[in-house]
Amino acid sequence: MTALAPELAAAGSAIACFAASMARGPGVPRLTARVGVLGALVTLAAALLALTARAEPLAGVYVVDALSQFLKLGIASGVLVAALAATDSTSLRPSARGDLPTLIHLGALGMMLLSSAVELVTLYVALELSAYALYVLAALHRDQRMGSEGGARYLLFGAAASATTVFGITMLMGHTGTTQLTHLGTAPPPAALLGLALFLSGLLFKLAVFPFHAWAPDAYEAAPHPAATLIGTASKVAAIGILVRVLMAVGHSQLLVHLLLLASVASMTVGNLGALLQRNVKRLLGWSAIAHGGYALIGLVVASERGRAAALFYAVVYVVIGAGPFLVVTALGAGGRNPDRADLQGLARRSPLLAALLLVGMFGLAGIPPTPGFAGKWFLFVAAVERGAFWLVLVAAVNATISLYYYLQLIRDAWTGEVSPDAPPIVLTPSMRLAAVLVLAATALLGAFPGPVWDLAALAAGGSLPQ
Amino acid sequence: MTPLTAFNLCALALFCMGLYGVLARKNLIAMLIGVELMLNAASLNALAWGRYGLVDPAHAAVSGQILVLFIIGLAAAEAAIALAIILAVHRHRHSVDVDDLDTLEG
Amino acid sequence: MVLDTPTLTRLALAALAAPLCAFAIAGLALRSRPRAAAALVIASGALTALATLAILALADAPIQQVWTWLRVGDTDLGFGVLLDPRSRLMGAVVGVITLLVQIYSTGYMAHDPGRTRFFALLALFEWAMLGFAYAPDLLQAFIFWELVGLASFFLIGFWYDRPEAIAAAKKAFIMTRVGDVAMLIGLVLLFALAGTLDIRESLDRLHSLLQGHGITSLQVEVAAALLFVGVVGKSAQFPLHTWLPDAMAGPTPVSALLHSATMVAAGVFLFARFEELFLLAPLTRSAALLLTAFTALLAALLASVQVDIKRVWAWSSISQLGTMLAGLAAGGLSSGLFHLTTHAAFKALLFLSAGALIHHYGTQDLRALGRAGARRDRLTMLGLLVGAAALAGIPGFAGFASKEAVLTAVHDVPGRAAATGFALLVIGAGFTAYYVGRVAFLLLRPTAAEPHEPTPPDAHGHPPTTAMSASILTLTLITLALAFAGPLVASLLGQPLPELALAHAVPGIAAVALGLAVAVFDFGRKSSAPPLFERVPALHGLLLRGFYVDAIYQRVFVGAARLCARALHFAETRLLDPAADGLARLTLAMGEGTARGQSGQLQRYIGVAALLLACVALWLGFAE
Amino acid sequence: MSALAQIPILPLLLATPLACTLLTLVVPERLIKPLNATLSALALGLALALALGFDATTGGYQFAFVRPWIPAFRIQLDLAADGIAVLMSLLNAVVYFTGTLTMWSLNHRTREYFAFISLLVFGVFGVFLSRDLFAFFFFYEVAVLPMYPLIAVWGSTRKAYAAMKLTLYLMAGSALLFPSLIALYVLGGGDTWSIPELARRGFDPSVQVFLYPFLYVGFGILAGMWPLHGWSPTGHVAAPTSVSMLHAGVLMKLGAFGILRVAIGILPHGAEVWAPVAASLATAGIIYGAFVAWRQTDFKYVIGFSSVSHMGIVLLGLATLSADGTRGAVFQMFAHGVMTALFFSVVGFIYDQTHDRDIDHYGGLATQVPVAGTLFILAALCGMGVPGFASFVAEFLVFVAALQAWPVLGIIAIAGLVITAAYLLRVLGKALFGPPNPERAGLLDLRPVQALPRVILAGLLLLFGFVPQLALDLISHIGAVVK
Repeated sequence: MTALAPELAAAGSAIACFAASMARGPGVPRLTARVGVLGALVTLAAALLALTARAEPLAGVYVVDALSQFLKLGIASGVLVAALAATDSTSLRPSARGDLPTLIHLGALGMMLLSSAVELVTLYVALELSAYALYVLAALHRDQRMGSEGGARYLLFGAAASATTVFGITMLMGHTGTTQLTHLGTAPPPAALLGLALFLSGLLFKLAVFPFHAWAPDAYEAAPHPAATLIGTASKVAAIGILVRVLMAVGHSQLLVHLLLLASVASMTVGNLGALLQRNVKRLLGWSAIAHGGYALIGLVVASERGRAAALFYAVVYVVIGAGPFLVVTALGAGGRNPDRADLQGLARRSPLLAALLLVGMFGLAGIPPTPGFAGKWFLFVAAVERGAFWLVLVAAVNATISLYYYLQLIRDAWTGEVSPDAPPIVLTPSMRLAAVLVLAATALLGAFPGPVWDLAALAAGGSLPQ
Repeated sequence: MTPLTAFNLCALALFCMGLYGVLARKNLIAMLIGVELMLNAASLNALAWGRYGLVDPAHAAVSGQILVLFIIGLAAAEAAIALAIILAVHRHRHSVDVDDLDTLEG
Repeated sequence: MVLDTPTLTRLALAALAAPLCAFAIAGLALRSRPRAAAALVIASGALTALATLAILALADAPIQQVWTWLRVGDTDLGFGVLLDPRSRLMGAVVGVITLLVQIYSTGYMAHDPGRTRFFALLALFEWAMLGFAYAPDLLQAFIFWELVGLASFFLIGFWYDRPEAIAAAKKAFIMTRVGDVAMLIGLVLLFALAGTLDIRESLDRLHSLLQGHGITSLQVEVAAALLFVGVVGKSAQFPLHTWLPDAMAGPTPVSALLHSATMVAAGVFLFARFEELFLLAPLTRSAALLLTAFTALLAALLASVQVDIKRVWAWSSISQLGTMLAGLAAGGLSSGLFHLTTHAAFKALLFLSAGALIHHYGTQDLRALGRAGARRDRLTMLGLLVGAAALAGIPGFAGFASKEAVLTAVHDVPGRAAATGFALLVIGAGFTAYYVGRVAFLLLRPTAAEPHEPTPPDAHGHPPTTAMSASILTLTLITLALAFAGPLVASLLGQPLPELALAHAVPGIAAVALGLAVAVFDFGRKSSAPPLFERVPALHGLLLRGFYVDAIYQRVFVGAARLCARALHFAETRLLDPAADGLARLTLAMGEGTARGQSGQLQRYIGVAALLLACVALWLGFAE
Repeated sequence: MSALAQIPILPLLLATPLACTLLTLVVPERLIKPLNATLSALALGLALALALGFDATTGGYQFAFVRPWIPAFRIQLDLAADGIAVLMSLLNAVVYFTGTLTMWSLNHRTREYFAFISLLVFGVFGVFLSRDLFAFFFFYEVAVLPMYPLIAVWGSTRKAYAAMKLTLYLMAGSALLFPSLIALYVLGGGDTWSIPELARRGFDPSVQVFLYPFLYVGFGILAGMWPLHGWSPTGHVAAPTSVSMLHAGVLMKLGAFGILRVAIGILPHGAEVWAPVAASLATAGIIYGAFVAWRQTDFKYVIGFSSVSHMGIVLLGLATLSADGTRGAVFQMFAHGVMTALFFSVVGFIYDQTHDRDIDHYGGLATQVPVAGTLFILAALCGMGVPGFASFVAEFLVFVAALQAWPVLGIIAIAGLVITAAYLLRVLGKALFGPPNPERAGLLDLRPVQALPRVILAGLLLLFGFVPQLALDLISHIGAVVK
């Protein structure tokens, strides 16, 4: 049972949250949120507990290996942050607040299943499970124009992508005669390669990389803040994880390397350029997420074990450094409003904790030491240069420089601006406080001592598929 | 032309039609139908491969037919969510035209 | 009596240490106690003067003592003293003149609020000049050479709240620095050629290397030429001469020091120090001779029309420095240094007495001074006249002997360059006599009133104090005595002064006589006829403006530098900076484009993705 | 000495500013400044102990402190100091301490300010003391980034623009460094980040020629290399006093240090091939900076461009690849650091009173504020390379080496001395001398407490001017890259 503890914990949490939201009374949203946090803690504990578990239940369609358990740890961390953010009472209308934790945990369950799936149909189901939860989460502001709009766009784009994926699955299946990832073989026929490309499009959509990136800014903006937190953190881990698993199985054919290289370079460039002039903080984070997807792809482009490990490491790092800004947004965006840069003005005076969180997060996203963003980039780049991808690293580093422009502007807003007199005082729930402190501590620890987590990532990337 | 190829081509055509529907139709519902067509193309493909293809039960945990079942189930769930969201869109704009989704940009 | 080496070394070190200590203590600790500062500085000056005199008198064989100052890799950069005849002579000149100027300054600067600083700087000046004179090492020489320039910068700009003083100080510093740059390059070249920083050793090595064909004569010529450019800058020779007349903006005692024993003398001494090098570089030597002789004439001409007494003396300094350098360039080491010595005395005397007059009458205008009754200051006028006679080269006075020695030395050199130089020098001597006479007559026989000159800054309306008079008197006596010091200097330096053959002396004496006669004719009688140069107004104007050399420099060099600065500033603000900003703006524009591409139209998003996927499919098809 | 060897002095030195950052965040408001003064004094003491304890006769890396950091990548926290590092650490400590004292009057967000400053200093120490390439770059970026908030929040004139410009320039340099540093690791065998070890292993000539420009330009931007110097004057101008001091005084040295330690140290052949270009750029910087400084009307812009010019001398010295040139360059790094710190501290003092830095708006400062004026004059004299000041010997060594390596460039560079004198004398003539400006009659002079840090800096200039051996001993083991 230990092997499946995280999944069970996530499922249990989802059910518990759902049950709690069924209750009646004014305290229900709070209760649900607390159950959600509790569930997230349990899930995280379960993920930690099951970290070393190894199993192959369900007749070979599902594995519990180093990779999956590493991913689940990352997902559980992201879920915890999202659940903590979900305790913020102002971010969503009360009637929907009960749904929020439920859906978060449901999505987490989907992501966890995704990270363990080694068979195409299982994988498809898990992908859809996590996606549906996210679609609903993105549209949870259905009382607002943009809520339903963002949800609709996300969903339709996602549905088209998943239809493409499943079409690709059928082609793969037909041409290789198997749905087991490990049996796909590293030298599939060209028609199967097309199937593979179509199949990957769904995964790339999940990671929001070019050319499947366009939903990200809209969905980030439309989604309630805790939901955006989940999309922006845990979901990335799952997406990178499954890409790692698939690529490990099918090998890196020249075609894939080229496609991923283009996607990587285009994503980081488009993402950073798109973010440059954003004034809405969440949109900005959405664009920047596209760029970070591009960075993470570097690890997959270079097709080495160390590259995959670097991508996985970066995914987890991204949870830590990406969480901070979302927490800030959650705290600032009362009533589900999306804070823009003007709302950040004078943040350092209004709430030093949030300002510090923002600063650390921005430095982290920009890859500045001593945040783990630096180590994350460095490892990716080492893996890339090891395979001769000098120019790719140069492009990525130049992109990181460009990204500094908008990250630093947020910092400047927070640190220099004058507090507008009508700005309401910032009240942080204890959970939010806890989340902020946790994120800061994790950033500092992971930034100063990336070694242990890297070891896990390296283990995860080390050919964990049953051959 | 073997039946397999015929089915494959048919599925491909269906897929393209669905994609065209997604790209060209302005009505959200119609776009959703386009997606369903794409899914059906996948189903057709899977069935064809399952019937005529080489999918070896010894190596494949599931066959094409089983995949189709999953596709159908998931498509239904997807349609439910989609319709709910489209309904929400309609409630705000009294329109389900995709071009009216114009709040979020930039 | 001859002192032993350790004693002499200690004396030299004491002579060096005393002014430095005085400078540090006066500058740091005695800021609010000017009398104590003056006393301290004068005490140190007296100590130094005694020490240098003792070194001059009581030594025989050259002494060189070097301590390692710093070690860079395998090269030792030393600090030490070299006491050979040249440096002993120079040191004594510096010590004595500085002491007298310091004593004089107690009177002259008695009312200046900044006199602590003044005395401290005088001590610094002395230290720098002495350190240069005693330097055994190229780097040390350069260091103190620079310090001499620095000290004169602060002294020329002593009244730093006056724009013209600051301008003059800046000009002096920057123009001499032009020479310094050449000199630094020359020193490095010399070091590279000889492989040592030790001056005497490097000269020896150069000699043997040149004979052994280890180096080419061209390299030696270049090194010598570069050093000579340094000399030109420091000693205010054409074409780097224009800073010296402006340096008058400093207090008069400073001028006295600057023009006699320090600063400008440093250039001459550098030439003397590297005499052996210049002997190996005949081309440079000829060029130097011509240039300096030309400077001597040019400056004498310019001195002839000045109405500001300090300016007259300033131009005369340039002229006399040219004469000394011509002598040195002609190989007359003792002639040149003898002239340096006598000039130091009489030029200091001339400036100090001029200062006494300025101090008393509040004007620097010769004519105004004369009308104000300068002739009534007997002692001052006596000093001035003795100095003037020496400057003019009237037989029996100090300048005569030394100048004739120089002229003879030049004459003895074969070749047309030397002949031309000789002619230039002789004509220069004539004009020297002319302007000296002019000054004397204008002061002694005042002309009718003319528009009043503005009051100079350092006028106090006091007759000279005892200290001032004592200094003047002492210098008068020294000047008179130096007329007979030629043989002593020659024996000290080990190179006899050239025989004073009548044939060589005649042109010089004749020129002086002619110059004096014209001066008498122009100024010595009651006549309304305009003097020599004023009869040709164009020439007069040209001379008054120094042949527009300064203006041309302002236009050409300063202008070019300014233009350059402006161009580069333009490049910075209009090209480089905008290029960087433009790159940033371009990126931002691309960002705007990207964001605008995010049109909000879902079908376009999907379309792009589908299109690219179709491309991949096509590509795969073709690959197959 | 033996007792000293027992103390892990390098970790302590590194930990002091870090501890300062953390403590500053938590101590009560009124204790912030005393805390920072104490800890910066402690850092200075440790740096002095380091300099005294360093055995200059043997040279090499000493006080090594090695701990594994990220074992999977063989990254170590490998602290060790050679003579250059000791000298630079001393410079950093001096500027840190004096800079802290000059900011005693700060009362705007003191806590954050000092936290950022000490973080910056922490990074700088880390760069100087790290032998591991990863750690080197890690600390390098730690040192650079606090500049952004420090300028953007506490700066003046166009601070947002300046801060952004500075950061983007420097990070663009880092972008060049990222792939190149990693390439060094990968091509060096992929099993060590140790700089001396990589240098010992040597690299293929073609690799060296390819990688060297990346490293040179990457570090060169921070060193104010022409024509990529644009960030530096703007940044200097906008930064608050102690940030300007650290920035021009120490931070720019990181770039030169990186060039010396990493670029030249690991890729000597590349350095040799590219030396003509490097030397030309450096010379261009010397002349260009001097000329542009001549045209400036803002005190800080003058100093800013003079830094470009003076750092050009450093880069020229490095480009000679000779022992003397390198020694001169390192010494010039120290001398220039102290000198600019002094410049900025005095200008900052005046600016704090008047909020005006236009040279033309001042006159006769030497009369109005004699102590501050004298200190400024001393700094200017050092800038002109007058003997008796630290920069003289440094520049002399560089020029001698340059004349031997690149005679024409050397001559041009030496000619730059004239322009240097011109622009510094212009400032002195306009603002320090001349008739006092009556509008500025109310200017207060430095009180003894305020004068202390500045006098320390001026004293160092003179001390190292008269006894340059103090510094040269430390760096006497620098050898020529190209014999």
